[in-house]
Amino acid sequence: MSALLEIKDLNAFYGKSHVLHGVDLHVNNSEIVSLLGRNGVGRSTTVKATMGQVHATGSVLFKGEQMIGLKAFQIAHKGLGYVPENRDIFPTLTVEQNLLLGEKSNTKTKPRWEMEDMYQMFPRLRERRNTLAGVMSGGEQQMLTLCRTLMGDPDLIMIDEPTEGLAPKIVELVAEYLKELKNRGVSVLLVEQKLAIALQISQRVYVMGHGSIVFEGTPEDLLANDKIRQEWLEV
Amino acid sequence: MEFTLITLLNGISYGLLLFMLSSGLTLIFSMMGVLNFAHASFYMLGAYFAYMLSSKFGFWTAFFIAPLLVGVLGALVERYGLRSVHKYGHIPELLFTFGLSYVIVEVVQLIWGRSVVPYAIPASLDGPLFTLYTTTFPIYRGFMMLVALLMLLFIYLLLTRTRIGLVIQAALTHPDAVEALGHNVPRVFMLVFGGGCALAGLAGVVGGNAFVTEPGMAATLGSIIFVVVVVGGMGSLAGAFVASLLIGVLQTFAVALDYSLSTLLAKFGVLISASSPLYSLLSLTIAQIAPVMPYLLLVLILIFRPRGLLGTREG
Amino acid sequence: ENIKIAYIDPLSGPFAPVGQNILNSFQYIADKANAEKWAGNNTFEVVGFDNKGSPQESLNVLKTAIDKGFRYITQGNGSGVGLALLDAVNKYNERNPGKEIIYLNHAAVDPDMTNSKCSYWHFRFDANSDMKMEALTTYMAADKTVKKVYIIGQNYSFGHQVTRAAKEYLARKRPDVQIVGDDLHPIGQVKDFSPYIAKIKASGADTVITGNWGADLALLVKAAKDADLKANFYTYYGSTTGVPTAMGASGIDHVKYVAYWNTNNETYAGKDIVEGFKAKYKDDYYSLATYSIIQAMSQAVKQVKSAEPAKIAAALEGATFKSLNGEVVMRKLDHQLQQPLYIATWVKTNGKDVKYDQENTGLGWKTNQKIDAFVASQPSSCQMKRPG
Amino acid sequence: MSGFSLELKDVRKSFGSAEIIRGANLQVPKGERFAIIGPNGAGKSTLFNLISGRFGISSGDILLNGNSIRNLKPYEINRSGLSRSFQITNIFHRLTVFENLRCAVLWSLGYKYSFWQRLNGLKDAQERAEDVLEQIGLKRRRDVTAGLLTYAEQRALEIGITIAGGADVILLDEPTAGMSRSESDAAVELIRKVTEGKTLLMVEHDMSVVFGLADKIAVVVYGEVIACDTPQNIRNNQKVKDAYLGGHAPTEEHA
Amino acid sequence: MTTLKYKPLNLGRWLTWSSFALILIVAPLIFHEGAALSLLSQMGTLMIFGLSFNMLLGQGGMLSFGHAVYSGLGAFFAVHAMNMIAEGSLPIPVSMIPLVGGIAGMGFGILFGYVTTKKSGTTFSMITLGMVELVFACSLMFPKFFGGEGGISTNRVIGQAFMGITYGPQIQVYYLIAFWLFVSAVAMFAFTQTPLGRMINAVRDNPERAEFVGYDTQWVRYLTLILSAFFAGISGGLSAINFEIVTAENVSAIRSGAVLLFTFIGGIGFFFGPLIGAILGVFLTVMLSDFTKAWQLYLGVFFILIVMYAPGGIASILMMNLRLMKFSKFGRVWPVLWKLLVSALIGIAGLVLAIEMLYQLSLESTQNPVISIFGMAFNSAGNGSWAIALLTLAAGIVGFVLFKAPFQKVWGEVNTEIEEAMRRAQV
Ligand SMILES: Nc1ncnc2c1ncn2[C@@H]1O[C@H](COP(=O)(O)OP(=O)(O)OP(=O)(O)O)[C@@H](O)[C@H]1O
Ligand SMILES: Nc1ncnc2c1ncn2[C@@H]1O[C@H](COP(=O)(O)OP(=O)(O)OP(=O)(O)O)[C@@H](O)[C@H]1O
Ligand SMILES: CC(C)C[C@H](N)C(=O)O
Ligand SMILES: [Mg+2]
Ligand SMILES: [Mg+2]
Repeated sequence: MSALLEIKDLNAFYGKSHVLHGVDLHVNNSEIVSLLGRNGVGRSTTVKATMGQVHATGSVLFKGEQMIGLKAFQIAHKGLGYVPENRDIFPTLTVEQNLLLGEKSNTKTKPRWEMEDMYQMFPRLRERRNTLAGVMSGGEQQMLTLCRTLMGDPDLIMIDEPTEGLAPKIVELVAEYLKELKNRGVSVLLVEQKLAIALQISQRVYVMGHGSIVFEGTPEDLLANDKIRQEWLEV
Repeated sequence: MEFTLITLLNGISYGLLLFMLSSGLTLIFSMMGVLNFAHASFYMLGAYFAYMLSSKFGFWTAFFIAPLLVGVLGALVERYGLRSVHKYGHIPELLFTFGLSYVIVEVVQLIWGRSVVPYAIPASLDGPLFTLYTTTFPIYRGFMMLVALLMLLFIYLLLTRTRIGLVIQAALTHPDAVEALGHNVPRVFMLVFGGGCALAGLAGVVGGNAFVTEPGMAATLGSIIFVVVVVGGMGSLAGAFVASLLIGVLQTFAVALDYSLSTLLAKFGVLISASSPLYSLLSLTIAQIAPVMPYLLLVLILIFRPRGLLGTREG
Repeated sequence: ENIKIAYIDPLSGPFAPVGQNILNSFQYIADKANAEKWAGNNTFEVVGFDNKGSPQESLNVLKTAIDKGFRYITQGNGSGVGLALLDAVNKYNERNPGKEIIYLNHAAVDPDMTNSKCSYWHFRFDANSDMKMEALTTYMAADKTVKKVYIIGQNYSFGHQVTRAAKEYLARKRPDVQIVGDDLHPIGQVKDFSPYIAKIKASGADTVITGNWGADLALLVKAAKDADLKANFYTYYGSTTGVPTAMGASGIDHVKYVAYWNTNNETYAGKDIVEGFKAKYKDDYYSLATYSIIQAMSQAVKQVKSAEPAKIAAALEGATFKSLNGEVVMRKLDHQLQQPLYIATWVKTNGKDVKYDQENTGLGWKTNQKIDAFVASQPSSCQMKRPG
Repeated sequence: MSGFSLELKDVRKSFGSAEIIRGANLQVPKGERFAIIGPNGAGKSTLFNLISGRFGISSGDILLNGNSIRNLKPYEINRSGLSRSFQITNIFHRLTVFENLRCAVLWSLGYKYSFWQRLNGLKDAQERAEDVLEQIGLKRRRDVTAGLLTYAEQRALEIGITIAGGADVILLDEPTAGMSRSESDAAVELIRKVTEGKTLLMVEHDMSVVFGLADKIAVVVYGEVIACDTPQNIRNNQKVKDAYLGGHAPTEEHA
Repeated sequence: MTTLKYKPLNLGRWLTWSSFALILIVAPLIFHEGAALSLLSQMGTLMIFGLSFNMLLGQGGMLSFGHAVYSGLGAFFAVHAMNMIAEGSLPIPVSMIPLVGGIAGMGFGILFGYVTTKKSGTTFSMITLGMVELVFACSLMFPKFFGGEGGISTNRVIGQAFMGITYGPQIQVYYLIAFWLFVSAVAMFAFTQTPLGRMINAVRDNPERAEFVGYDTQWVRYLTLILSAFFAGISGGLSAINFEIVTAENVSAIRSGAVLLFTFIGGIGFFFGPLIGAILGVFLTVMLSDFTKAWQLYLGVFFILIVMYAPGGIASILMMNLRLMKFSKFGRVWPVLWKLLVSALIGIAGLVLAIEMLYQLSLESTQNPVISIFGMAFNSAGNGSWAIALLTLAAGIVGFVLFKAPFQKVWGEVNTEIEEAMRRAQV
C-alpha cells in the first residue's frame, strides 16, 4: 500500500538561507513515526514546510496528492493536522473559542471527536473553558493546542514537541493519548526531545541531522545503533 | 417640552447616523486592528455613488447598489493595498489608509468637481413624517433611523451566527496557526474590510442627501467617528451603538444650552463682569463648548476606563 | 504694460467653489477689459494662488507672489485671512520702501479693516458688514411683522461683527424688536443644524439674521425647512456658489439677501457679463467687486500713466468711477468703496423682474429694494497713516 | 528580623471567581537554591508573578529580606533586590545583545532616568554588561540584534538580563524549557555559576535539572505548597508521586 | 535609531556633524533665487519638529496624533512674547524667542504628557487624537489667546538691532533657524546616547521587561515626551518668528498628521530620517501646490507608495544602497536597477500628464484646454495628447513589470550575501 504521507527530496528556505537539504520520509496509515534530532537541525522546519508555512521545493504527497504549492488552509482541508511548537494558542479567545476554531466547517463525515472528548482527555481544560487562553498556564496552553488541532479531525497529525513544559505525569498521559489516536486510525508524525517517550510509543523513528535524514528504522534499531545515537543525538 | 422632545429626536437620529458610520469602523478596527482613517472617505464615496446612480436609475437602485460598489472598492483596496502593508504592522496600515483618504478626496473632486452636488431626497421620502406640536419631523430622518437599526440587527446576526469574528481575532495574533486550522485568512480579511466599507457606503447613501454631498463631507465626520469607536470600546458593536447615541444626544442638547459658569455663579449672586479674571472661561456657554464635548468625553474615558464603555480589551 | 494681480484665495478645500468662481469672474473681466482697452494699452492678468483658506498659508503664498514680481494682490474669502494679509502687506511695505504692494479686497468685509486696522495699502470694493447691516435693518424696520429676531453666525471675526452690528442697529431703529437669541457655531463644521433650528423655534423668532455662507448657510436653510420653521432669513451670502443648489425650492420667499448688487437689478445692468460668463463657465457671475476693481484700476492707471503701486494708491484714494451698481466712490478716509446696496428675495424666475436664475435651479433673486450709497454709508474711525 | 530572603505568608490570589493560589506558605533561606515543581496550572508561574509584582495579591503577605513587598510595583520590587525571568522568552528584541544587558544594569548602578550622561561614558555599566556577556557566553554575539538569536541563545540572554542587575534574589521560570539535553546541561552550569551566593527560586519540569540544581524542592499543587523538602525526600514522597511525578522517577531520558 | 550599530567611530560622527553645519551655512548661498530662502527656513523648522516627533515614534514607539499641540502652543507663547517685547514689557532679544516656545511646549508636555503617557500603544494614540481636537476646538473658545480664525500676528523687527541683525531680511531669520536647528539636532542625537534615551528604546520593544529591570515605564515615556515637547516648542517658536503669525491650525490634527506623514516618508528608523522628510514635506506641500492643483493627489499617492514599498522611508532606501556601495555590490544591481528606474520615470511622466489633463478638463474646463507640462504644450481636449499620455503610461507600466522580477532577484541575492557576510563577520 502507498504511504499516507510521502515526502521526497524536500528542500526548505528561510528567506535565502537553505535549511532543509533533501529530506525523504514517509508515514503509513495509523502508525506513529518520530522525528528526532538535536536543536536546530530542522525538524520543525520539516513539518512547517509540509504544512506549507515555509517556502519549500521537492515533493510532499498526502493521500497521493501534491501538497507543495498549496496554501496552509487548503492542506488542512485535505486532512493534515499540525500542532506547532511554542504553543500558538489564540490569547484573546477563550479556551472554548480556541477549540471551536479547530472545527472544520465543511466536514462531510461525522468527526471522530467532539468537544466533549477533549474535555475528557484534559479535565483541566473543562475547568478553564471560559478563561482567556492567553492567561492559561504554559502546560495548559500546550494541551489546548493539541486538542484544537484534533477538533479538525485530521487523518495525519504532525505534533511538534507536545510534551514541552508538561509535568512528567501529564507527559505520560499525552503518550497514552497518542497511542489512542493511532488506534482510532489517525497517524502521527511526532517531533520530540524526550527520547524515552518517542521510543516507547512509535513504530518507526527518523533521526535528522543538519537538514537531512541520517537514520531510519525501528526504535530497537536505534537503541542498537550506538554510532548514530552518539553522533546525532547525544553530545 | 416640544423643544426637549424634538431635540431628543434630532439627537437620536444624528446618533444613529454616527452609528451607521462607526459600526463599519468598529468591525474593521476591532477585527483587523486597522484604524481605517479612510473610513469617512468611503462614506463620502457612498454618497457620491448614490448621487450618480439615483440621477440615472432612481434612489432605490442607488440605495442597494451604491453600498455594494463601495464594498467592492474596499475589498480591492484591502486586496491590492492593505494586504501587502499588513506584514509591516499596524502603524503602516494606518498610514496607508491615511494616505488613501487624501487620494479619495482628490479623485472625488476630479470626477464630481469641488462644489456641492444636488443629491436630493427622493420625493417618496420627502415631507413630514409627523408633527409634534408645531414642529414637523421629516420622513427621511425616520427612514435613516430605521436603516441604522436594521444595520445593527444584521451585523449582530453576522457576528453571532458565524465564526468569522473569532477567525479574524485569532488571525490578528497568529495568522499561521489559523491557516493551519483550515481557515482562508486573507479572504476573510478582504471580506471584513469590504463589508466595513460597504456599511460606511450605506451610511453615505442615506447621510449624503440628509445633509450635503460635498468633497468636505469626509473630513468633517472623520475624527468624530473615532471618538465613537473608542468611547464605545474598541471592538464592541453595542458599545459603538451606545456611544453614538450618547454623543449624538449630548452634542444636540449641548448646542441648545446657553448656560455658563457665570450664569451658575449669578444664581449665587456672584456677578462676573467682562473685566474680572477668567471671564472668558467663566462666560463660556455649554453651547459654545458643544464641539469639544465628544473629545472631552474621549479623553476622560481613555483615562478612567481605557477599554471604553462596553469594551472588552484595551488598546 | 501688463499688470499682474495675484488672487490669493482658497482654490482647494471646502471653500474652493467660491474661490474658483470669483477667480473665473476676475479673469473674465480682465479679458473683457483687455479686449476693450479699459486701461489703454495696459493689460491685466489675474493669477490664482491657492491659500488653502488659511491665514498662515496665505502669507507663504504672498511671499511667493512677491518673489514672482507681483505688486498687486486681491483676496476676499475670509476676513480672518484678510486681516492677516493686511498686516503682512503693511509690514512688507515698511521694510521694502519703493517696492510697495497693494491689497485689493474683494469680499473680506470685517469693518475693522477699514476702521481700527485701516491701511493706506488696502482698498475694499465690497461693502463692509456694517453697511450691509445698515441696509438690512433699514429694510426690516419698515416691516412691522418683524417682532422677534434671532441672530446666528459663524464663529469668526466676520460672524462676530454681524452679530454685534445687528444688535446695535436694530436697537437703534426698532427698539420694539426683541432679540430672542444669538448663536455662534464653528465655521464649516456643523452638518446638522436641526438643533439650532429647534432652538430658534423654541425662541419664537419670526426673523433670522445670519452672515453664514457656503455650506453653513445651505444647511441652515435646509434644516429650517425640514422642521417647518416659518421665519424669514435675512442673509449676506444667499447667492454665493453652492448655496442656491442646496437651498433649492426650500428657500422660496423666505430667504433674502443683502449685497452690493443683484443680477436681476432694475436695469439688468451687466446682463451681457452675466450671460457671457454663464456661456463660458456654466456658472453664475455674482462678484461685482471683480468688475469694480478692474474698472477702478484701469481708470487709475490711465490717470497716472504708470502701474507703480505707490502712484496707483494715491490715484485710487477718493477715486470716483462707474460700476454696474452705479456711480461709486473709493472713500479717501478709510478706503472703503461707497456704493448702493440691494435687498433681494429668493423666488421662481418669471422672465419679468426675475430673468436670471442661479445654478440652473429655475430660481433667482428678486430685487426688493435698492438702498442708496449715502443711506448705507457708515462713519469710520480710521486714522490713515499715509507715506511721507 | 528573620534570616529568610523570601517569605510567603498564606498568600492568596483569585482571578475573577477562580481562586488560583489558596494560601501558599514558603520560606526561602538566604543563599539557598529552591526549585518549585507541580502539575500544570498548579500556580507556579502565578506565584512568581505575585512575588515579582506582576499581579497584586488578594490576601496574605510576601516578605523580601524581612520587609513586606505586598502589592508593590514590579520596578519597586526589582529595585529592592529581586529579579525574575519569564517562561516565554521576554527580551528587548530590537536591541543588540549588549544593549539588552546594559539596559538591565543601568538602574542598579543608579543612572535612573539620566539624560545628561553619555552611555558610552559610563564605564561601570559597560564593564558590568561585558562581564555578564562573558558569563552567559554570548560574547561573540555581542552586537547581534537580540531578535535574531537562536532559541537557546535567547534563553541564555533571558537569564543574563535577569542577573545583570545584581539582585540577590533570582526567580527563574522554566529556564531550560525547549532545550535539548546538551543545552540544558549547559544552562544548568550557567545558572549554578551566576547564582553563586544568591538566593535562587526556579520553576522547572525537567526533573534532571531540578535534582541537579536544587538544595530544596517545594511542590505546589492546586495553589498550595503541599511539600517542601530535600530532593531525596521529595523523590520518595508518595503524595508528590501521585500528584506530579507519576510512574517514572527522573532518569537520564532526554535526547 | 539606536538599534543601528553606531560603532564608536567618533571621527565619522564629527565629520557628519560638521558637514551638516557646513550645509546649513552654505545652503542659502546656493539656493538664493525666488522663494528658496523662505522654503529653507520652513524646512529648518519642520526638521526640528520632525526630529522631536521621532523621539516619540521612532525611539519610543509612541504614535502621537497630537504632536502639533506642543509646537503650536509653543508658537502661540512665542508670538505673545514677541508682542510683549514690542510693547516693551518683556526685555529679551528676539533670538531667544525659540526658547520661550520651547519652555512653553515643555510646560504643556508636563501637563498633557502626564495624562497621555499613562497609556501606551493604540490607547496613547487615541488620547493624543482627542487631546489635539480638544486644544484645537478651544482655540475658538479663547479668542483672546488664540486670536480666533485669524490667529495672532506679530512683528519680528522689534527691539534695537544687535550688530545690524533686525530679522527684517529673511536671510537673518534663516540663519537664526539654522542655528537652532543645529543645536537641537545635536541635543536630540545626544539624547539617543543617554540612559533615558536607551531605556525608551527598551520600553518600546518590551515595556513589561523594562519594569522588571527597575524602570517605571510610564516615567520613561513621560520624561521622553516632555523633552520632545520642548524641542517641538522650539520649532514652534521659530515658525512664529518666520511667519510672524500663528493660527489655530498650528495646534490642529492636520498639522499633527502632516508631521507624522513627513517623518514617516523620511524614515522613522533612522535618526536623520525626519530631516529628509522635512525637505520632501516642504517641497510637496508648498512648492508642488504652486505648480499643480493636483498636489494633494500626488502627495497622497506618493505617500501610499512609500508605505507599501519602502516602509522604512527614504532613509532606509538610502542606507540600503549605501550598504551596497560599502560592500561594493552596487555595480551588480545597477544594470537591472536603471532599467526599472527609467521605465518608472516614463510611467510617472505618462501618469502626471494624464492627471494634469484630467484636472484641466474637469476643474478648469473653462480655461483653454492647452496646458504645458515638461515644457511641452498638450491639448487636454485633443485625443492626440491623450494618446501620448496613455501610451507613455502603458510603456512605463510594461517596462516596470518586465524589469521588476530581475531586479528583485538580484536585489534579494545581493542583500542576503551581505547579511551572510555580516553574520560571518560576527561569528
Ligand atoms: N524564522 C527563521 N528564520 C531564519 N532561520 C530560521 C528560522 N526558524 C528557524 N531557523 C533556522 O533553521 C534551522 C532549523 O530550525 P528548526 O526550528 O527546524 O530546528 P528544530 O530541529 O526544530 O530545533 P528546535 O529544537 O529548536 O525546535 C535552525 O538553524 C534555525 O536557526
Ligand atoms: N490572569 C489570569 N486570569 C485568570 N486565570 C489565570 C490568570 N493567570 C493564570 N491563571 C490560571 O491560573 C492557573 C495557574 O497558572 P500558572 O501559570 O501559575 O500555572 P503553572 O503552575 O505555571 O503551570 P505550568 O507548569 O503549566 O506553567 C492556570 O489554571 C491559569 O489558567
Ligand atoms: C467671501 C465671503 C463669504 C467672505 C466673508 N464675507 C468674510 O468676510 O469672511
Ligand atoms: Mg522545533
Ligand atoms: Mg508556568
